[in-house]
Amino acid sequence: MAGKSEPIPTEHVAIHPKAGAIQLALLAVIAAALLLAPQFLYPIFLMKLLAFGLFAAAFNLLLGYTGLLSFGHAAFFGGSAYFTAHAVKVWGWSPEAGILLGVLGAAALGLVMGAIAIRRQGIYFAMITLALSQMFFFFCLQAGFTHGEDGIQSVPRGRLFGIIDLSDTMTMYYFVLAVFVLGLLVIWRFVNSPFGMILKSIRENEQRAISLGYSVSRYKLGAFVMSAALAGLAGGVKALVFQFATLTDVTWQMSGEVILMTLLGGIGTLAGPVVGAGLVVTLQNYLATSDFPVTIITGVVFMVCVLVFRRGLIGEFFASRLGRKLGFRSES
Amino acid sequence: EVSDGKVKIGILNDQSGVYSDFGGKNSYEAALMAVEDFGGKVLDAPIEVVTADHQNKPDIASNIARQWYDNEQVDSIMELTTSSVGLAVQALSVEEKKVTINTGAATTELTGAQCSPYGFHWAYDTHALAVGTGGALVKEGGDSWFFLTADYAFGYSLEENTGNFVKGQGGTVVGSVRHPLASTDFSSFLLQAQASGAKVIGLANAGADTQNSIKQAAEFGITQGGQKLAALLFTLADVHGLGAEAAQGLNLTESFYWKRNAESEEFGRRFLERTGSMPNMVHAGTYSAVTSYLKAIEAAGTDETEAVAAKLHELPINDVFAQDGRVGANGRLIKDVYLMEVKAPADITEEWDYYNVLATIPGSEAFMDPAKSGCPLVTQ
Amino acid sequence: MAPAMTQTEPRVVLSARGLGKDFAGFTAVNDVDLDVEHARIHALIGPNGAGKTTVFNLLTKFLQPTRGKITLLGQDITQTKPDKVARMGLVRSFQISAVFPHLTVRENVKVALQRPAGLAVQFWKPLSSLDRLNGRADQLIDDLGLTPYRDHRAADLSYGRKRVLEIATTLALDPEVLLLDEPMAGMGQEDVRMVAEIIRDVAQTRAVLMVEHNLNVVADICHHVTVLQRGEIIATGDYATVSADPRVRTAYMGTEG
Amino acid sequence: MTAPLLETAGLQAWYGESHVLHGVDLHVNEGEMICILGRNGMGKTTTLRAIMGILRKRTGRITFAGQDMMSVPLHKTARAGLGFVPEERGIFATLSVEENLMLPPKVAEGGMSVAEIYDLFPNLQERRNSPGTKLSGGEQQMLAMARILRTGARCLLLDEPTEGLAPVIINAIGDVLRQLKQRGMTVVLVEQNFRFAAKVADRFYLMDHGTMTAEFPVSDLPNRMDLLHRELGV
Amino acid sequence: MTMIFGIPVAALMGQLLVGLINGSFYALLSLGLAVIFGLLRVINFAHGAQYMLGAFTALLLLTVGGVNYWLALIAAPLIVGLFGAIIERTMLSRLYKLDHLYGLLFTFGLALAIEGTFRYFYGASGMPYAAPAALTGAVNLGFMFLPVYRGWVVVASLIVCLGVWFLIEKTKLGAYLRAATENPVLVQSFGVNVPLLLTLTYALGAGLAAFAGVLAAPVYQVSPLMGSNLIIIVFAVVVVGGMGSILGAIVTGYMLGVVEGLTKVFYPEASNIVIFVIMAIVLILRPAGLFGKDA
Ligand SMILES: Nc1ncnc2c1ncn2[C@@H]1O[C@H](COP(=O)(O)OP(=O)(O)OP(=O)(O)O)[C@@H](O)[C@H]1O
Ligand SMILES: Nc1ncnc2c1ncn2[C@@H]1O[C@H](COP(=O)(O)OP(=O)(O)OP(=O)(O)O)[C@@H](O)[C@H]1O
Ligand SMILES: [Mg+2]
Ligand SMILES: [Mg+2]
Repeated sequence: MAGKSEPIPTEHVAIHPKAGAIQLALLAVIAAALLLAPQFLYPIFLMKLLAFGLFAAAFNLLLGYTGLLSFGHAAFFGGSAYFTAHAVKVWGWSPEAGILLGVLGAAALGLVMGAIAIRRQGIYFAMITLALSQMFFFFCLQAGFTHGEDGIQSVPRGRLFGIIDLSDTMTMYYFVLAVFVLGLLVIWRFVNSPFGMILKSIRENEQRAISLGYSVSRYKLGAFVMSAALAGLAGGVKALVFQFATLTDVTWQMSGEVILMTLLGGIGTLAGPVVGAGLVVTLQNYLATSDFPVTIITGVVFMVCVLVFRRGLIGEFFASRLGRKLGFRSES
Repeated sequence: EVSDGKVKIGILNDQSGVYSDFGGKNSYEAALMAVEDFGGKVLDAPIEVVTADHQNKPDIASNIARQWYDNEQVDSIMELTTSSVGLAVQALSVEEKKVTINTGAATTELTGAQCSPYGFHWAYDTHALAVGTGGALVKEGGDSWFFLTADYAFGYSLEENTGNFVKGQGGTVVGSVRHPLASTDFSSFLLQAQASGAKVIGLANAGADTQNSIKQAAEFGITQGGQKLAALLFTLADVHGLGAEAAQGLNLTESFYWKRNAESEEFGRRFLERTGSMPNMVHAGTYSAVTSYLKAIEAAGTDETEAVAAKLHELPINDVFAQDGRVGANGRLIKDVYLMEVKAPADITEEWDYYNVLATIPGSEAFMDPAKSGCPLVTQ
Repeated sequence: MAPAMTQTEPRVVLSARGLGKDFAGFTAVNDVDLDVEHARIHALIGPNGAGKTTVFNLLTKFLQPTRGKITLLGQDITQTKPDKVARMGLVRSFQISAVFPHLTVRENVKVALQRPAGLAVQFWKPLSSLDRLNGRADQLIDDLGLTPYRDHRAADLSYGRKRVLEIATTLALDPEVLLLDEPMAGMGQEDVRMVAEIIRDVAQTRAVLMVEHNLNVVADICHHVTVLQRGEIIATGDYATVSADPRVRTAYMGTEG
Repeated sequence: MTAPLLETAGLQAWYGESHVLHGVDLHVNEGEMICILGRNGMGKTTTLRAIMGILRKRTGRITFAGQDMMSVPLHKTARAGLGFVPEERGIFATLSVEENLMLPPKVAEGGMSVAEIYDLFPNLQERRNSPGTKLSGGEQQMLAMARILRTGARCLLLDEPTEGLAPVIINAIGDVLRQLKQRGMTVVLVEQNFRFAAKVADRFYLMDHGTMTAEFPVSDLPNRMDLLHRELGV
Repeated sequence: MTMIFGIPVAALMGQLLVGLINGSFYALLSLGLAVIFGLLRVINFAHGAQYMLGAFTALLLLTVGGVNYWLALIAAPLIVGLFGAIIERTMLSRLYKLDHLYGLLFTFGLALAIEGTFRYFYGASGMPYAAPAALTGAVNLGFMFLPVYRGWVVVASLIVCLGVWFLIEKTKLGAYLRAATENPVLVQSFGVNVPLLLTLTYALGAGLAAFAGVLAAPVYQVSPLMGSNLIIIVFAVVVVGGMGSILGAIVTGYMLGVVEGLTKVFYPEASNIVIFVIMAIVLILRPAGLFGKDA
C-alpha cells in the first residue's frame, strides 16, 4: 500500500524506426476515415464524439502525464460551453470569438481551482477538485445567464471569421474536426516537450524535483491550466455543435464520465481517451433505446475496467503482440 | 396519404434518472394505449411507437431525435420531460419541421419566447400550477403565504407566479426562504416557515426536495399547528411514494385525476392493470397527446407536418384528459386544472384514492393568454 | 590523514548563525553556527537523533528554522523557498535515496540539466530539443561509472548505484554547495571507496557538507568536522582534534574509531 | 548432533520475472549466530524475505524447528518463532514510538521487557510519545530492532541492523547480540559492516549472485581474509 | 424578545439544535469514510450507496420480514457490512497494491451500479419509513418543538462515533489497523492476519454508513438516490477535518452541521456551498485539514 504502489500508467509510444511506415499508413487510414466518416455516419454524432474525445484527451493530459486525478473537469467543459453559448447568442459574437472566450474562461477557472487544489496530492486533490467544481455547479444553477434548468438554447452557429457559414452540418463537421486535430496536436506537443519531461519527473519524485530547483507547484498549475483550457475548447465546440449549453455538462457525473472514457481507452495514451470517449458516447446512445438500465451498465463497466482492464483498450493494444509488431512500445 | 406508409411516434424521456417515476416508462405505455384505443391504424397506415431514455442529457436527446427524424422516419416526438431537453428538441424540430408535443416539462418558455409553429405543450406548466395552487387556495381561506423555494430558475418562477396570484386574490406573502437544490434537510427552513405564522407554506420545489420537505414538516408538527402545505409541483406518483400518512392535508394542482369521473376511472383502471400504477397528469397527458395527434392526421388526411399542426391548433380536444380543450396560437393546450387535497389516511377507501378535488380552475384562468405569452408567432 | 591544503584563502559560501528548530516543544536543533567553505569537505557527525538531517533540512529550507539566520553566497536565505535555494546553487541528496524510478539513468541526469540550460518551461518545443544535453549527461554518467547502465531504468539499479546516480544528478546542477546525507550508507566497501573518490573530486571546485557515520571516510576525505549532539555543537575542527575530544568519544565513537 | 533449527535447501526466489535466488543452501543451529556477507544486490535481503515468507514466489525447502515453512501463511510464520527486522526498518508513521514498540504480538515467553529495552536504547524512551517516523534514521533502526526483541521470537533475521548508526550504538547493539546469544537466541545476520560482524558471528556465509559460495566458522576467518578482500574489498 | 443579528434568540437556539442534528449524520458518514480512507487508503465513493443500502435494508426488513426499527438498527448495518466484506474480499482487495486512485474509481463504479440497480427495481421517488412508536411525537423545549426522533439521532450518533474513535485510537486492534495501513506485509510478518483485518475495516465502514442510513430512514424519504448528493458534502467534511483523521471527521461533522444550520438562517442561498467555501479556506490556511497531520 503505502510507498510501493503501482502508479497510474503512462504509455509512451515511441515510433520504431522500421515501423515508421506502418504507423504512417495507420495514421493515413485514420485521417481518411475521419474525413470520410460523415458520408456514412451521423455527422452530429461524430461531432459529439470528437468533442468528447478532445475533452477526454485534455483530461488525460492531467491524469496521464502528471498523475493528478481531477474530479472536477466538468466545470471547465460545461463552463466553457456556457461562456461560448452566451457570447454567441446574447452578445452576438462570432463563433471563433465565442470559443476563445470559452477557452479563456475555462483557463481562468482552472487557474483558480488549480491554485487551491494543487496544494494537495493524490486522492486529496481529487476530492478538492470535486468540491470546487460542485461550487461552480451551484453557481451555474443560480446564475441568471445560464437560465437554470432550461439552459441556453438555440445558440446560432454563425459564420466563422465572418465568412464560412457553420449552420451547414458538413462545414461544421470539418470545422470541429480541425479543432479536434489541433487540440490533439497541442496535447502531443505539450507532453513531448521539455515541460512534459519535468512533469513526468515531478510525478515520479516530487521531493527530488524540488531539490533540483523546480518549483513543483507552478509546473503542476501550468499543466492544470493547460488541461482546463483544452477541456474548455472541447466544451465551447460542443455548445456550437448542439446549439445549447445546459447544466448536464457541469455536473459531477460528467466529471465521472470523462474519467470513465479515459480509463476505458487507456490512461496516459494519446489515442486512448479518444477511443474511450467514442465507446462511451456510442454506448449511451445505444442504451438509450435499449431496455438495459444505463447507470448499472456504466457502473459495471467502470468496475470491470479497474479490476481487469486497467491499461484500457489502447493500452492493452500497445502491450499486445500485434501492437508491438506494429512498432508501438509501451514503457510502463 | 401517409409518408413512408406508417405513422411513427417517439416517446423520449427520462427512464432511469430522477424523473423516471414522473413520466418514465409508463408514458410509453400510455402512448401504446392511445394507439390501441385508436385502432392501431390511421388513414390505413399502421401506427408505431418507439421510445428512448435520454438520461436527462439534452445532447443525447438531441442526437436521438435527429436519428429518429432522419433515419427512422419518426413523425413526431412527445413527452420530453425536463425543460432543457424539451426546449432543445423543440428547437431542433423546427429545423426538421416535425411536430413535438411536450407533456413532461414545466417551463412556459416552450410556448413563450421559444415557442414553435410545430411545438405543443400539453399537460401542465408552471403558470397553471401557480394559478391552481396559489389562486384557488386563497379562495379557500389560505390568504397568507410563506414560500420554501428551490434556489434556481424553476423555483423562482414558481414562487413569483404563485405569489402574484396570491396577491391578486387579496392574499399576502409574508416571507420566503430559498433552499439549495437537492438539500436533504429542510428543518431549518421549516422552522423559519413555522415562525412566520403564515397560513400556507408553499413548496416551490420539485421531486425529492418536495417529498423531504413534506415529510419533515409532519415531523416538526407544522400541519398539526394549523399551517397548510401547498406543493407547487407534485403528482399522484409522488404522493404514492411519500405515503398518505405524511402527505395528508397537502394541497396541490394536477390537470388530471383518475377518480374524477367515470371515464377517467375506467381509463385509470386499465392503466393500472398494465403498469401497476395509476396515471398522473403526465401519463394521461401523453395519452391525450397521442390521440389528438392521430385525430389531427385523420382530419388533415395526411401526416405532413404543416397540415397536422394546423389541425392540432384548430380542432377542439376532447378525450379522457381534456374536455373542450383548445390549443392556443402559441401551442399551449388550454384545459381545466384541479386543485386537490390529499385525504387523511382514514378516508382513503382504496389504494391510489388519495385526492379530494377542492376546486376546478377553468383553462382560461389556469393558462396564460397566448397573446400575452411572449410567443412571437401570436399575431394580435 | 588530512589532505594537503591547497587553498590560499578560505571562502565561506554557506553559513548559519544561531540556527534552531523546535518540534512541538522538542528542540531538535539549537544554536548551531556553521561555516561551509569553498573547495572544502565539511563533515557533520553525531549520534543518532542529534539533529544532522534536521540541520540539512533547515539549510535547504525544506524546514523553516525556528531561530537563526542562514546565508548562502552572501545572500540571506532564511525566508527563501526550497526550490529557489536550489536554483541559487545549494543542492542536497536525501538520506533515503531519491531518483526518478521510471526514467532511465540518462533521463534522470537530463532532468537536472534542463533547468540550468533554460529548457524547462518550453511546452511548445519538441522533446528532441533536449538532445543537446546528451553530451553533458553522458559525460557525467561516464565520470561516475554508470555508462553500462545509461539506458536502464533507475528502478532497476542496485541500491549502491542508485546512490551514485543521485550524486550524478546532483552534480549535473553544477552546484556551488553540495549537501550529502549519508551518501555511503548501505553501500558495499568497493562502492564506498568509489564514492569517496568522487566526492573528493567534486570538492575541488565546490563546497561539500556531508553527514556520514563511516568514520574511515570522514577521516580520509574531510577537511573539517563538526560534531552535533542533542542538537548542539559539541566540537568542531579537523578530524584529529575532534576525535581526540573526550566528549566526542563518549557521545559518539564509543570504543570504536 | 541435533537437526539445525533453520535450514533451507535449493531455495530459489523471483521478483516477478527476475530470478534472484538460484538455490540457497543454508543451516543455522539452535543458539548459533550466522552472518551472510556479500556485495550489494547479491540476494542477501531476498534470502531473508524468502525465509520469512514475505516473498512468496519461491521454490525449494525451508524447515524451521522441524516444521515445513513453505506452505505456512505469512501471518503464521511469526508464531512459529521467526522474527524479522527489515532493511528499510518499517517504522509506522501513524503510531507513536511506544505503540510501534508494543505492536508485534508476543509469540512466546522469554522476550525482553519494555524496561530492559528502554535501558538499552535511552533515545527511544525519551521520544516514546512522538510519531514513529519523526525519529531520526538511526533511532528508527533502534526501534525496529527493539520491537522484535519484545516478542520472544527464537530466531531473529536481522537485515543490516547497523546501517546508519553511530559507532556507540553499534557497540551497544553488539552487546545486545552477545546477550541474546547467551540466552540461547538464534540469529541470522546480514551485514555490510564486516568489522562488526566479525565480533559477533559464529559462522559466515558468502553470497554471490543468488547462491552461497563459501561457508566458514569465525575461527577460520584469518585464513579467509584474502577471499573476503577479493570479494568484498574488505 | 432578545435578538441577535435580527434573529430572536429562541429561533437561533432552535437552528443550532437542528444544525447539530444534521451534523450527526455528517459525523457518522464522515467517520465511516475516514475509517476506510485512513486504514485502507481507499476513498469510498460507494459510501453514499451504502448509506442508501442501510435505509433500504431496514425498509425491506420491515415490509418483507416484519422486522422492527430497533432490530433493523442492528441487523441492517450487519447485512450491509457483510455485503461490504464480500466486495472487499473479492474485488477491492486486489487494488491495494495499485495507485490509490483506482480504489476511488472502483467504488465510483460500484456506487453507480448499486444505485442504478435500486432505481431500476424501486423507482426514483422512494418510499416512506415510519419512525418507531417510542420515538414519535415531539417535546416542546420552549424555544422550539423538537421531534423526539431527532433527539435520538444525536444521541445514537454520538455514542457510535465515540465508540469507533475509541476502538481505533485507543485499542490494540486499532494500532494493528493503523500499522497495517502503512505496511501490511510487515504487520502480517509480525503474526497479524492483515487481510482479515482489512476486510473487517471495510465492513465496519460500510456498516457505519448503513447505520446512518437506518437512522435517516424515518427522517428522509428512502430512495435510491438519497446518498448520491450527500456523499459529496461528506467528502468535503472529511477534507476539512483532515483526511484519515478519525477525531477530525467526527468533530468537523458536528461543527459543519451547525455552521450550515446557521447559514440557513442568515444566508440560506449559500447553505449548500458554505461547506465547500470553508473547505477552500481551510485548505489555503492549513492544507492538511483542521485535524490532519502534515504529510
Ligand atoms: N518532523 C519532526 N517532528 C518531530 N521530531 C522530529 C522531526 N524530525 C526530526 N525530529 C527529531 O529530531 C531529532 C533529530 O533528528 P535528525 O533526523 O535530524 O537526526 P540525525 O542526526 O539525522 O540522526 P541519524 O543519524 O539517526 O539520521 C530526532 O530526535 C528526531 O526524533
Ligand atoms: N522488489 C524488487 N523487484 C525486482 N528486483 C528486485 C527487487 N528487490 C531487489 N531486486 C533485485 O534482486 C537482487 C537482489 O537484491 P537484494 O535486495 O536481495 O540484495 P542485497 O544482497 O540485500 O543487497 P544490498 O546489500 O544492497 O541490500 C538485486 O539485483 C536487486 O536489484
Ligand atoms: Mg539523519
Ligand atoms: Mg539488502
